[in-house]
Amino acid sequence: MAADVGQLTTAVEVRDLVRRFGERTVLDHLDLTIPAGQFVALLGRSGSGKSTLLRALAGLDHRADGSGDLRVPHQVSVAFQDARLLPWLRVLDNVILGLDDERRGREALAEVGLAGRERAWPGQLSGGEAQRAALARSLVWEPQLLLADEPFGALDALTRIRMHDLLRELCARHRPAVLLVTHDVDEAVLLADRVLVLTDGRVGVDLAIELDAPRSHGDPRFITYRERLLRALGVHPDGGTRARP
Amino acid sequence: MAADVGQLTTAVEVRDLVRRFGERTVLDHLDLTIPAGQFVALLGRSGSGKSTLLRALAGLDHRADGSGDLRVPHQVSVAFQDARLLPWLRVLDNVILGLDDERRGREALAEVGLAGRERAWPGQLSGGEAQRAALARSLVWEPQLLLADEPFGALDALTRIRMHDLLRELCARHRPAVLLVTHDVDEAVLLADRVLVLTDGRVGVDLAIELDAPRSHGDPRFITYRERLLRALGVHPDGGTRARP
Amino acid sequence: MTQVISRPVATPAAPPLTPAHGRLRRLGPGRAIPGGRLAGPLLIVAAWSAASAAGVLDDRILPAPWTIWHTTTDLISSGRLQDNLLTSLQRAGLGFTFGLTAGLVLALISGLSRTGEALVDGPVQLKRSIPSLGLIPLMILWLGIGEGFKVVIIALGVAIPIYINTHVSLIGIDRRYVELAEVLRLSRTRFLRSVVFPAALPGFLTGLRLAVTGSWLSLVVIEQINATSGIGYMMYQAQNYGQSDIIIVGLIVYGVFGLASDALVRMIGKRVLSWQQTLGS
Amino acid sequence: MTQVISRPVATPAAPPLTPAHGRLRRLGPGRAIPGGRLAGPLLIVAAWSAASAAGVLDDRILPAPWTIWHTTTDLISSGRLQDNLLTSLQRAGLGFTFGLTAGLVLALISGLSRTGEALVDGPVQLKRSIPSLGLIPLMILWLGIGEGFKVVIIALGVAIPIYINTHVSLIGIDRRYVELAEVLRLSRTRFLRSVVFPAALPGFLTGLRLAVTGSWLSLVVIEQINATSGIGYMMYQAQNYGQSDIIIVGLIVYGVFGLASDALVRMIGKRVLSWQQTLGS
Amino acid sequence: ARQAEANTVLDLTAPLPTAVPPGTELKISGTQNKLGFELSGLDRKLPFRVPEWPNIAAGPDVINAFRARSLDLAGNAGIPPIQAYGFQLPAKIVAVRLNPKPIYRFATAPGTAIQSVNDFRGKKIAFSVGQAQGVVVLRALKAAGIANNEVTLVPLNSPQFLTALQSRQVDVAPLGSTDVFKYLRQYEKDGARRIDTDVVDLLSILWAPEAVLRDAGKVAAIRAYIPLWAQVGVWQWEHPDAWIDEYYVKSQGISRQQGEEIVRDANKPNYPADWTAAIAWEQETIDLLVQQGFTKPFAAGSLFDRRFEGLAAPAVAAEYRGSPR
Ligand SMILES: Nc1ncnc2c1ncn2[C@@H]1O[C@H](COP(=O)(O)OP(=O)(O)OP(=O)(O)O)[C@@H](O)[C@H]1O
Ligand SMILES: Nc1ncnc2c1ncn2[C@@H]1O[C@H](COP(=O)(O)OP(=O)(O)OP(=O)(O)O)[C@@H](O)[C@H]1O
Ligand SMILES: [Mg+2]
Ligand SMILES: [Mg+2]
Repeated sequence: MAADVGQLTTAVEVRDLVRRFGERTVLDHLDLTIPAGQFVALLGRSGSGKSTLLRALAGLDHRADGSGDLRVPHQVSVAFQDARLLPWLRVLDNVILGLDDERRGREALAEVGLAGRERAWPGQLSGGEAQRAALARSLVWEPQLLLADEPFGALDALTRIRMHDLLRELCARHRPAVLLVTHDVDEAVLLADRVLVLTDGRVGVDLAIELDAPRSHGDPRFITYRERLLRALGVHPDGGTRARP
Repeated sequence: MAADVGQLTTAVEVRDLVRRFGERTVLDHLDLTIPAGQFVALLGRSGSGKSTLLRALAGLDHRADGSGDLRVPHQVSVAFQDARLLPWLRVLDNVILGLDDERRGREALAEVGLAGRERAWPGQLSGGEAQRAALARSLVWEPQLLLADEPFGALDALTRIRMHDLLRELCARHRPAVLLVTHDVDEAVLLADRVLVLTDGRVGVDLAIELDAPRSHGDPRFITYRERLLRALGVHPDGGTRARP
Repeated sequence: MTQVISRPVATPAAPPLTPAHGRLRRLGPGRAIPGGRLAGPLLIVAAWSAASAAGVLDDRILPAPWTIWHTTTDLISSGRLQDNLLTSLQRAGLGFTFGLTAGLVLALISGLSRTGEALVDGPVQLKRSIPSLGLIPLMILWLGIGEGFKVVIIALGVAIPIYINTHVSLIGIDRRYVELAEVLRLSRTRFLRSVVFPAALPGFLTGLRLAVTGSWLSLVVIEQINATSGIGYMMYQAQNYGQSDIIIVGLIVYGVFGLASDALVRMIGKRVLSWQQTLGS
Repeated sequence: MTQVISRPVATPAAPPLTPAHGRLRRLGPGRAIPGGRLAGPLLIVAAWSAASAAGVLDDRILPAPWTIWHTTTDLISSGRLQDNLLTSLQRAGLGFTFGLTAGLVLALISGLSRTGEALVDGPVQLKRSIPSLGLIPLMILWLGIGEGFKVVIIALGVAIPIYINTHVSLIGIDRRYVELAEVLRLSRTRFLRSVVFPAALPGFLTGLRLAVTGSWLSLVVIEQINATSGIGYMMYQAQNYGQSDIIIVGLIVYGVFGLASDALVRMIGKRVLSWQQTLGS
Repeated sequence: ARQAEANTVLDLTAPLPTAVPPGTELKISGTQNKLGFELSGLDRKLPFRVPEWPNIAAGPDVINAFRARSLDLAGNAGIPPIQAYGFQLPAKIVAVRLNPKPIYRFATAPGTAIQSVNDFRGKKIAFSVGQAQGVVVLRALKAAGIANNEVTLVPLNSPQFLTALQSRQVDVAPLGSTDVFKYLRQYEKDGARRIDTDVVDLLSILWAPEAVLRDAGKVAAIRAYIPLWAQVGVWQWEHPDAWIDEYYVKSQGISRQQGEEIVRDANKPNYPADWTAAIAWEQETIDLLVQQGFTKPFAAGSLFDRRFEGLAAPAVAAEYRGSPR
């Protein structure tokens, strides 16, 4: 089927979301709408509340102090910031936990470059391998909304590129809405339809990235986007080493 | 005292290091010498054995199967790939564990941007905050050798730049030898005197970075270094998105 | 949005939205019901009262709660209950203190060194598989029939669950934390204080819970031998004279003290484990 | 190296190098000594033999090992030991099975729902703080003095440590894993099977270790009541007729079975917990 | 205790020394005993010190305490010395008191038709191995000419007898006087019955381990103690009210009425000048136990130290020296 832009509906609706930890208000009347199928990258300073927002969208903050109205699709996948593999299940069993489709699990593991490690214990994986296994677990589900909290943080450049490709393919195939937390501005511009920067508990910057595929770092529009975002994050984007906000 | 280059001695000596897990040989007769005071960045594919090497240098692989001769200075600090904060100690107590210098601990926490979080439990920190607390813990010791395993992986651009500055200041003050694992090639070229790439269980690339401070991403030599390293990591360095090794 | 066009295949799913918090089934047990733990015992007392009042329960077998209440007030006004309770409390307290110390020290020796384990663990396992009935003659032989012997028997009963639970927690400490302690070059005492103790604390507390009631239970046996006061003695005497109501008062005292001391240990546990993020917290 | 010059202040430290593996003090206990756990009991037997041979130990108080050996072979050749052992094993096994089931089920009810906790936890705590001596009359009234009564008393003793240790592990499960199960929308059974059980397994196994010996210990009391065979019966009779060597044979049987069943549970634990990276592994 | 050990070693057949050396101590069992001495004022006549009166009654506990040297002299029924013999703890009986009136009665479960011992055939009888109650059962069956295999002996501990009757797990059980009265008050209306037999538990004895009997000082002390012990027994008999108030009500915490019942049912003191009957009785007990196959046969005479035979009887009035049975 060809994409029909007019048919786009909403995948995420957040109204007036407030989350507090003790006296600190981490999310402060945040509003956010993500159309179905949109790939959104979420940037923000460390501690700005990105994970808190993702956890709220995942419906995981039973205990949190706050308010707001959150609407999400039924089938949501979450890749946590920590890999969160169950240490007592072998890698494959972790990946297919709750799905029980071994073939699909093996495929997913192969896709993230862990073919042959199916029977390893999570404790025997390197940092990046664990992160990839967790990514595989969130991808086997073919979700309507994928919430990924820095899923590439511990990956080397090449593996990261491969994971980008994998994610792109997945998006092409199933068109989930994606909310991807990342610290890598290039990565955000490279992958996303839209980049958000979380500042002071709200969406401070909301930038649609209008670049054609394949995107290239060298593209002048790419560099413009990149610089705008870096500036929003408080970094002087000339590549200098001593940026002071 | 002025630096006397002729006086440089050795901080790390590794001869013929072999480490195996089951049938897989992760480090395969690796040799490495790091002079005192040198800042070395270690790159390598995910699962290539970077953490294994660091653990060996830290003297932590009692149980590992392998051989080799490792020599390190007496005072070694380690920042683990996982933050590894003790969940039952408050952040400050984690930082000064074994040192018991509260003033120094508060200073270090302030330096990594965690002033005011001294009494938080590790479980209440965000991913990047925990990583910074762990970094603070490794820095309070003024080590002769600092082994840091992706200490900036979970940090946003600005915080990362600040941590770079912090590390540079520390190096200027105490001149420790540093072995920093990172996945960010730019970061490696920006910070290190020398960059290593681990391939097939050995040091595949050993590149001295001869750039003056302050280093800039725009410097053509910087770009050359960057491209060499990316190529060594199997990435086509034109910034294209679909690099295939 | 132009980039959407660049995506080849499917239409984006058009899902019906649900509130985020309602989408998940809660798998944890939810918030604690305050004072809920008392519901069970209160129900039991209610059932007992009802059965007695309805005459279903034969008074000769289990006297009604009010009869027991009467006996209790009698025992209190004559001072007998308090006197016996005080003696028992002292014995249990003393035995508990020694047993706690012994169990902890042995668990540390055996949990932190392989030689210690070889020497300590076997005999402790042996001890705990031998019924105290078999040990009493030896204990009397070595310690006489005075207070010493009683305190030691209580202490032995206390030491076992402390030992087992603490030892298991010790050898169950996550290796990553031990590595951290090693690279920080913690001294052995510091390692114990900052890593081993806190990490083994939950297990130790479970042992403690088993131990506090354990110290009470030993009294029943111990206070039959050369005792002239104590709750166990009171019950033994009542048995000799067929005073089943006094026996039941004794059992209730056991129950109340058991629940109270357990609640105390739990409370302490809640406080010292406040860092824990668990299913039950 | 030019970049060194750009660093302003100190000279690099010129440290004497040490071998990496020797730099750290090992804080963990090191590798397990194979069979080391037997060292303690063997030492005890050795000391016992030595003291008997040297005449330090009064034979009337503690007969020499060879005397005991002799009694044991006598008991075996007459078939008495095996018969009694078999009966006891059956009783202990049956009681153990029921107790295990009850303890587990109760722990699950109480660990996974707050209502369950309110109803179950209090009565269990109450039960465990009441001496079985006090419960025996009630049990006899309800269950008679046949096998049923014996099995129930054993089962009650077994259920307690299973309950406590399992329940504590259940409510101690890391909340992060529960969250994972929630976002994966695991069914409740799946949640139990893949998250709750494995996470609570170490605690359950500790409870199991306390329980297996517990089931044996109950026999001493139980087999005094309407029993005509069993290890406890054999010892009780020996006590009444002054046969101290038979009592010691009984104690040794307890010891051997205690050590063996404990070793078995440990072995199972090692296997099923092979994923654990702990201090002791 | 250590000082006493340093005293002169005495042969077990040597004539009893009369002089109690100063500083001699004797640990004697029983708070009941202690109270009797205090109330009667006879404690002032004791020519030695009693450092403690350990409250130990059960046979096995006494044996353990003897071994541990925590106890020098104990009062028990006839069975514990036989058990001690089996445990290779050499001990001797040094004083005898006879209880010619039965202490234990049989009680029947509610709703059984048992009228006399003769009806025991085919019934379930509570039986405590190695306790006085057990021997009473064996003797009663023997007296009625019932073989052991004609009844079901249900092995129980005496504390469970009452419960076993209430729950009808046994048809008959021997109960002590306190239990019998209480049980009948509660269950007579349901058809429970009391069956008196003339089977008695004849012996109350004082006994001491041989180690104590080799200590000249302690032997002299025991020698001095026995007449006073007999007199205390008589005093209790003659002062029932004081005894009920001070012992049963104040010390044991039971009602005055129950205390009266117990005292009314008690045996009149009876200290035989001649132990022949007592020895014969003990021999019968041994034989009954041998018959069950657990004790090797031995002569009861070896359990008695007859040097003490003539001490108790002369110390009391003639009516308390009555002949056995
Ligand atoms: N359970 C908690 N109790 C108290 N404070 C908390 C808790 N969880 C998070 N916080 C605080 O809330 C703030 C936001 O946390 P969050 O994890 O959302 O940050 P983040 O944007 O994901 O940061 P990072 O990039 O470092 O992961 C942080 O300052 C953190 O310390
Ligand atoms: N305990 C272990 N048992 C078995 N294999 C292990 C164990 N620890 C590490 N490995 C394997 O050894 C290889 C090297 O691991 P190491 O952690 O050194 O990788 P790394 O270079 O640090 O990777 P990353 O960048 O992902 O952290 C990996 O393939 C890993 O799976
Ligand atoms: Mg985060
Ligand atoms: Mg690594």
